[in-house]
Amino acid sequence: MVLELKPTDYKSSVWVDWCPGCGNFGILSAMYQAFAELKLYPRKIVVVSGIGCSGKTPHFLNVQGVHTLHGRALPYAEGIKIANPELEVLVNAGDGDLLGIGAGHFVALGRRNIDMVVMMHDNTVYALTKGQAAPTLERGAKPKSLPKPNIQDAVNPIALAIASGYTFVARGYSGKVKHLKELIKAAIQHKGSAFLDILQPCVTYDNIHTYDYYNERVYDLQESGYDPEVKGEPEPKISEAIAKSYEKGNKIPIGIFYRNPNVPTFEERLKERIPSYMQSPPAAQIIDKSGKTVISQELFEKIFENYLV
Amino acid sequence: MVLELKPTDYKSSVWVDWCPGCGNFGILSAMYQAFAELKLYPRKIVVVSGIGCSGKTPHFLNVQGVHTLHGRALPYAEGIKIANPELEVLVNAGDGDLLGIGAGHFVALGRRNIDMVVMMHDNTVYALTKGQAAPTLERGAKPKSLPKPNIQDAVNPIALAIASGYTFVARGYSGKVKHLKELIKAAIQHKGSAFLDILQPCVTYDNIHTYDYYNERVYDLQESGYDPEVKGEPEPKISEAIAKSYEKGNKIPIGIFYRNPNVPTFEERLKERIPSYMQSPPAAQIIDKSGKTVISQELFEKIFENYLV
Amino acid sequence: MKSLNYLLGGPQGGGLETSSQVLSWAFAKSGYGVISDREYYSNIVGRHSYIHAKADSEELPKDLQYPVKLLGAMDAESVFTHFTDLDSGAYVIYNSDLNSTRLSQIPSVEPEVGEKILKILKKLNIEQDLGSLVNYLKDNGVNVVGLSYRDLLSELQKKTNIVAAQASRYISTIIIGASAALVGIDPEAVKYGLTRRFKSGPVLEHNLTFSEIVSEIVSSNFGSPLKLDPPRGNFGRLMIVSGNDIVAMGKVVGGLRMQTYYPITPAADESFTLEEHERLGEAGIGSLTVFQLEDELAAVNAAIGASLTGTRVAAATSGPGFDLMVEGLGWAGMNEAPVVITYYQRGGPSTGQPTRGGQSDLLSSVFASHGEYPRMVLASGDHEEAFWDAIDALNYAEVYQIPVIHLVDKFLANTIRSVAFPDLSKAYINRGKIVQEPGKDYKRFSFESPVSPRAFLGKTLVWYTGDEHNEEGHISEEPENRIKIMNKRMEKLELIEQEVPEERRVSIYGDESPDVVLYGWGFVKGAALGAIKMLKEEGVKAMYVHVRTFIPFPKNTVKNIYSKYKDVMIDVEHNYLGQAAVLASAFANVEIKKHILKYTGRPIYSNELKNAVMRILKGSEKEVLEYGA
Amino acid sequence: MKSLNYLLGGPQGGGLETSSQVLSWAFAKSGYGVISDREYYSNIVGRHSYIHAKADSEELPKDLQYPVKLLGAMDAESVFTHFTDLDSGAYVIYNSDLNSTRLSQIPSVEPEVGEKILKILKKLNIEQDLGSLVNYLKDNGVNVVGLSYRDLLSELQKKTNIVAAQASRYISTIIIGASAALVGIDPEAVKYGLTRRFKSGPVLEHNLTFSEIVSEIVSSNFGSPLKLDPPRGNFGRLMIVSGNDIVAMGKVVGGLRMQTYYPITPAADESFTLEEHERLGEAGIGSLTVFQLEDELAAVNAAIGASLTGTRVAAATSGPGFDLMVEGLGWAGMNEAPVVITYYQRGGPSTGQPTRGGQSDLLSSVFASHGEYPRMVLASGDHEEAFWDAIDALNYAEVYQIPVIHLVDKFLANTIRSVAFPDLSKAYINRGKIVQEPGKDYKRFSFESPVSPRAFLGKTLVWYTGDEHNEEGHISEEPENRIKIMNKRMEKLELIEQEVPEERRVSIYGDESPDVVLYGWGFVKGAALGAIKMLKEEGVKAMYVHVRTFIPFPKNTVKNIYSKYKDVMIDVEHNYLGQAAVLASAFANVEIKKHILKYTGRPIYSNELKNAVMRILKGSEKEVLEYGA
Ligand SMILES: Cc1ncc(C[n+]2csc(CCOP(=O)(O)OP(=O)(O)O)c2C)c(N)n1
Ligand SMILES: Cc1ncc(C[n+]2csc(CCOP(=O)(O)OP(=O)(O)O)c2C)c(N)n1
Ligand code: SF4
Ligand code: SF4
Ligand SMILES: [Mg+2]
Ligand SMILES: [Mg+2]
Repeated sequence: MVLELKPTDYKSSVWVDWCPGCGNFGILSAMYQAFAELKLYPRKIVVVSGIGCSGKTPHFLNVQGVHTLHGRALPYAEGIKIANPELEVLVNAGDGDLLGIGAGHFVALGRRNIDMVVMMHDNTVYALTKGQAAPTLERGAKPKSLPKPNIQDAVNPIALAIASGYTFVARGYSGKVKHLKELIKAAIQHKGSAFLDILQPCVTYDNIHTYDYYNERVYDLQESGYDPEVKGEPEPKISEAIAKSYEKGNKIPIGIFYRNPNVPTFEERLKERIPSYMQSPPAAQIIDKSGKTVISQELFEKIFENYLV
Repeated sequence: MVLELKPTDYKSSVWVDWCPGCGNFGILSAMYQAFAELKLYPRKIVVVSGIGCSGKTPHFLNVQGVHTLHGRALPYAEGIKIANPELEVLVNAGDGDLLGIGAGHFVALGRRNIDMVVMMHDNTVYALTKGQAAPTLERGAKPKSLPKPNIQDAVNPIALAIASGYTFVARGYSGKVKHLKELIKAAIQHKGSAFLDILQPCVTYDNIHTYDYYNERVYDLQESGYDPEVKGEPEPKISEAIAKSYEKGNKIPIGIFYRNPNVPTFEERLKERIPSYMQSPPAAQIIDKSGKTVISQELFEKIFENYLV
Repeated sequence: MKSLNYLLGGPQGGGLETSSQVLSWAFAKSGYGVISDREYYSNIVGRHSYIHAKADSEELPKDLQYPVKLLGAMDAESVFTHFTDLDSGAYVIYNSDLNSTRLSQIPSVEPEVGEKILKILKKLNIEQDLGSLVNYLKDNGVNVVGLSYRDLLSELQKKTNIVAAQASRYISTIIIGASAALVGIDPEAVKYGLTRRFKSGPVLEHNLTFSEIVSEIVSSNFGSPLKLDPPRGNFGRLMIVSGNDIVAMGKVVGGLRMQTYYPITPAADESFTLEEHERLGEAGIGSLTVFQLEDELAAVNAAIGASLTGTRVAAATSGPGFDLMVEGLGWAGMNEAPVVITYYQRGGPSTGQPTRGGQSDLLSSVFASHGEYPRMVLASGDHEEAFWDAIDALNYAEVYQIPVIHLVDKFLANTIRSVAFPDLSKAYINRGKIVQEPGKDYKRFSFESPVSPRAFLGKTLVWYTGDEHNEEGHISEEPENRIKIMNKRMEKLELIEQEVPEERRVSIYGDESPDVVLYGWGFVKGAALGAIKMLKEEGVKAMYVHVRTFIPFPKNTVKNIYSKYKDVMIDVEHNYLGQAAVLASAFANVEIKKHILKYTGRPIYSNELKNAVMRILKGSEKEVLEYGA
Repeated sequence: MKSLNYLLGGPQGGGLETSSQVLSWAFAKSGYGVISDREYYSNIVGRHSYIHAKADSEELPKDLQYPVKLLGAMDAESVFTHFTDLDSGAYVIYNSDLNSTRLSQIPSVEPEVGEKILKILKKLNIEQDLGSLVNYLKDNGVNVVGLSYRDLLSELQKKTNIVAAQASRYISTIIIGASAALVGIDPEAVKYGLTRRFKSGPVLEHNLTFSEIVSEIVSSNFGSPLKLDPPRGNFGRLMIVSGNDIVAMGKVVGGLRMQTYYPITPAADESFTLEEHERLGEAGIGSLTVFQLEDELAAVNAAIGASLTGTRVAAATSGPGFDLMVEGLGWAGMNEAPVVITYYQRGGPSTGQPTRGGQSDLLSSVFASHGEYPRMVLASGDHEEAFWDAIDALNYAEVYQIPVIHLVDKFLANTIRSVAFPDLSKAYINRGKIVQEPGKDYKRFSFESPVSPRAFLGKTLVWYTGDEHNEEGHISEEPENRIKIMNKRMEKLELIEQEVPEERRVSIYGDESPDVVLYGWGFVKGAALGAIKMLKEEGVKAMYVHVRTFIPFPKNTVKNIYSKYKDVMIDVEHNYLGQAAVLASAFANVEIKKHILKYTGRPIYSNELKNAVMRILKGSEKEVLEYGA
């Protein structure tokens, strides 16, 4: 049976309590549309989030939702995916969540290339705690929520993701929902860890990075002729992509910076070690027969023969 | 009075209980020599470490030592330096410590550019816990301590440091003590956060990355004519340095990849906010007069006048 | 009327706090004591938020009560949510433009809240629209001040150059003007309040004009029916402060010169207050560095690092953040590093109720981190205690060279009160055993006494390590050394037992030969003191045993009182387990069997506490309180 | 001789474990019960390490004792460190080439250890060189087996093609050969032991040859003076396992199919054992995925994530790692997510004594994480318990949908014992309330009962959040919902109280009408059982109350026994505070006043426990044990 789900079918009954005009609405719409166009079965999708305005995303989606702890969305998502690789796992997390408190997990996921999508709500602030500077805010900037100019430099999310090993790295903008939707689809279809840096105006706290600000500056990398594909070795695409990400001035590239389809996913690596991994991953296993362990006395002896006197 | 301290004067009485031949000895010697050549006063130096074989370093030095928690050397060091910017703060930490459990702090320090030196003992393993794969070990490698080939990709420490914002990024090799000593000196003299990736053979657990392995491969970046200095804007030096760090094949560059003297240190940024910060940083302040608070009734009213009815 | 309980309600982000602040300043300027508690969702804009407040002519109030005499409603949801909170003869200010608004049309109403209200409406036979509800109220003795906010705002627009889009920001001014009229506050006091809030400029001018217009309309129609008695307290100089603010003040006085934090509700505001005053008045006193880190792991460990340099330093956080600080605490304990954690409790477990209150982190803070090391745990019951405890925490940390946890909570943090100006001549600083000129034989961890001679980084060669170590701070695994240094560290607990007097650990209030004894801590204090008075009116003599330090525990007092009153002793806490009662068992071997507990995230009100005590006296063993929207 | 206590000592990384393993396998093959404990520094190569072991002809021993009858010393430090541990008539195997080695010349000796030994040498009037010490021993009834290791090794080189650089690896074989000779083990058994260790190939051949050479020399000179009585136990099939191994086995049997971890001593070896057997015998049973993460924050949260998919999952860690898991535990509690944490305690606080043992993490695990949520805490006393507890932990976690903490410790982890093969027909699996086909009305957090109907991710729409939530898993801040869901979750504790029988919570050993009652948990068990026997020989009847679950606490039993024996009840623990006694106060309101405590990082020996009990019976209130190098 082919699914015929409309974008609105992915909408839950929970009132979306983001501020009117918040950039998060664009991200949510893009997700509804991407899921519908890919005909994803809601029960196969798990949306995992951290804490923050962005962290509420799963509650607004009629798919399975796991709203975790601040900074820990990635470990939850990884545990879910490794235990059940059949699930389509997506992460929605704030810039504070992913690149501040969660930066260690962010780097680690790149080293694994687990097949999942990480969407970063890049709003330059810790929104839910009332607008402190997030790791994406430039030094010296003073959005209205800050009493004094920001004292820390911004991290470059694209460069960091590439240096960490993500094999799909892109930037979207919540003001361009259609473009963003296509990026989400491409990220889902990519085999490996995909990172989306999503520019998301916070209309309440950040009066610098507004819709106007971005509308004037963003341009489509792919339209501009940039090719993100790694063909053989990752270099020189890596440095090319990173150089792009440091592009200064009044232009902000959106689109795909880097895509490398040649790195085996973590799941494939596990399969090398455990041939049956994909057919019977941890979640699929039967561990008892009517209340008795499936490990018989004989099997136990076989598994642990090294220990028997 | 000009100090006349010899390298051995920086050696403590504690028995160095690293394995005979361990690469850590080279790092320690380079530190003794660098301190002596810079005529650093032992009481002005604080060596902060994490947990691991590398974590024991401070005990072997006759300077002030703070052996902290696994992954947390940077926050301790930052707290010390911000509270007392007169101290020369150096961090010795393992590759697991800095780029695994501590990667979040690693990224955050780059955003601050606090004036300190971070030395990473890059031995590709979690040595003190008996040789599991560290974040610096390539996928597929199987040093003798691993029962199965490594399943995670290596992170690129140089690229990660540059993407995080470190303003001095270099690689040393514990088998080339003189070269390493010069790097340490340069890192100390640099104003801002300096990162040294130090190749350090673990003779007990890693039979791949041996002295022979490195001796055959390392070459001096500066001798090869590479210029790490940022003159105006950080780009294109950033992408050039990162491209260098991805250099493949049988050559491993050592030396300085990137140096940017133009980014204000965190201390300077603090001074912008608090003009008296450098003269009277937190540690230097007098808070009582013979047991009474220095905040008089009048001063209290002045500071908190907003709250008075 | 001696005191006035009132409620202001509106959508988060809609200016409610402004209304409340202005009224508080106005009441305070007129000589009344004020208290207000803010209740809000974990949301930035749109969810229902309210302020529950009291103004008092006789004292500086510490407790809150229901029912209220006044409800100022910015929106329909506020009326639906709070009409059950109204006293007979109460006044409701509301927007009559919304009469046709139906409950089910308001998207911000949580499903559970909507169902509950609907059930009540059904039971009372009221239709779902606001107009019907208002009519019902009118018929049942409530005075309804229906105003067309739209008309008022367009009048404002006419008188000023405000554009339509900005006009809605002035709904809070309607609430101010109307409330001030009903309560009969001196217009000068209202002006003072508005000036404190808006300083100067056109926004102030518009507010002054508009609130006057509204006041006039309301007072000409309704008079000042809620006028308070003239103020009778002689309070002296006052400050109006939140719990966050007063902790910051205590820290500044106590010598704090560095604060580390990572933003978290309800702790972060304390750090902002500190940062705002980082220059310390630029009076040659120095400055205070507020350091925002990337997470709480970094915050606590950076604080400990700073402490090694001799800086008085603290980190402020809440439950989820504290969990991440646990490992660092153990390092501080092991290394005799003074550090203060100001711990703002909120509703748990996990993310829990991030903007609601609770007292459920006592056990976890008393026993946090693996292994054994000495620590102190202080808990503040009101703003005044919080101020002095903030100073004491810094002193104890240095005197004993230990981590000190200072427990406060969201109730305190977000409660704004008028409090007396502190007498700073009582603010002492004790830095403990500092060695300014360490000699050749100096040993950082000398076995000589439980508290070690402390030389700061920069003064001499010292080593620190989280590993077990010898007197010099180098790693040592030898068993005799282990016993010596472990004993040395742990004996600090005995020293603390000897040196911290019982009176510092516990305060006793109320009747000396009581019929009932309440046992509590933290924010229970205000409600307990309020309830004691009400119980007296019912002929019940009550005592309140208020625990102020859990380590060291006031063992003797608690045992003593228990031995006399065990059958009438009631544990009162904002948690499920009765955590302070568990500690009374663990540390004083007494088993307090009766409980009054509340864990809805809302504070205990003195009236509901009184009622619960009466039910316990009639035989109930346990009362779970639930009042409050 | 019924049993033999012996010690093997040498530098870390020098092959000591090999000697010990081979001897254990040889003894076991010969029908003896064996136990051995490994003591080592937090160091990779060079520091002093030793193995304290026992072989027994009558039982499968669980306790260790001093003095010993045999010391096999690989180096001079071992003789200096352990000569005081020798029984009269004991044998010392040592390297006579080192006679002129002076204590102060050995750099690996910790200063504190050196000083202690020096003091003893001085007191006994012995010079600092090894030769003098050995002569002293000879004069004092110790039999000295001095061998020139150099000569033996060069003989080995002559007989084989081993190069000089490799020869030193065979020092462990000298210890094996010499010990086997003195103890008189059947050469076939030694061969068996060596074969188990080295499988096949030249290294095995060289070992066989060399140990035979050494054995012949030693037995021709000394005979077999330490020969054990013929084995009398009928042990059935045996396994030789460490604590780490047997927990891994229990987990596999209990249905664990995913383990997350981050390396930490002494927990990591369990994960390696699991990984080694990840294919589960490739018998169509499936497989087990061991997932190493970047830290413990990731490890616990990935485990919880996996648990939502219906996987039986655990994380294994030690104190510092557990501290980082605290926040995740609260999320699991809030979300009714089953997860098991296997907690290997080591010496604390902080990094503490990373390779030494302790039981000081009880309080912190019982109260870990802010807020209130249900959990269970199990503690294993020996290898057999650890096996079954590992299975039970997985069952309880799923049956109650809670986090379960399974406490073990370094003593257990690194103690290798011969244990009976488990009867797997008793291994039950209870997966709890799983809903395979959730219908339309399915609610993950239904209020209907404390334990919710559990549908796995992939089965239906469910939501999880660490915020307080409604039956569907969506955030809710409404107070009535809060009370209902909080009560629902916390009532699991009552359910557990009802369903987990008292016998599961506590075991009683020894005399039923005792003169003295020992109260303990975890690794105290072996020593307590050993001490009971020894006390009997002294005419003292002793009982041992062994707590196996702290949540739920065996309140009734402990209260009961306390009410009868309070004056002779002694708390025995490997910590400073007497943490299990604190919990007896907190949970059962009994105040155990006498304590025998050890916190040197070394285990309690049955002989020292017996002696301490005798001192307590003579009036002492508290005994702090310190035996062991
Ligand atoms: C351990 C911990 N520390 C702090 C917090 C408080 N907190 C809640 S949301 C948030 C920041 C959110 O910022 P971001 O991740 O950028 O998400 P946004 O709200 O901007 O979408 C913080 C710090 C928390 N929940 N947990
Ligand atoms: C929170 C925590 N987790 C785990 C450990 C155990 N541990 C000790 S050292 C170490 C790894 C050290 O590796 P690395 O940082 O590379 O240092 P190296 O020993 O290689 O110098 C680990 C995981 C710990 N001490 N603390
Ligand atoms: S605070 Fe900012 S990010 Fe949060 S909902 Fe409002 S606009 Fe969006
Ligand atoms: S284990 Fe490796 S890193 Fe550690 S001391 Fe030995 S050789 Fe050096
Ligand atoms: Mg953000
Ligand atoms: Mg390493």
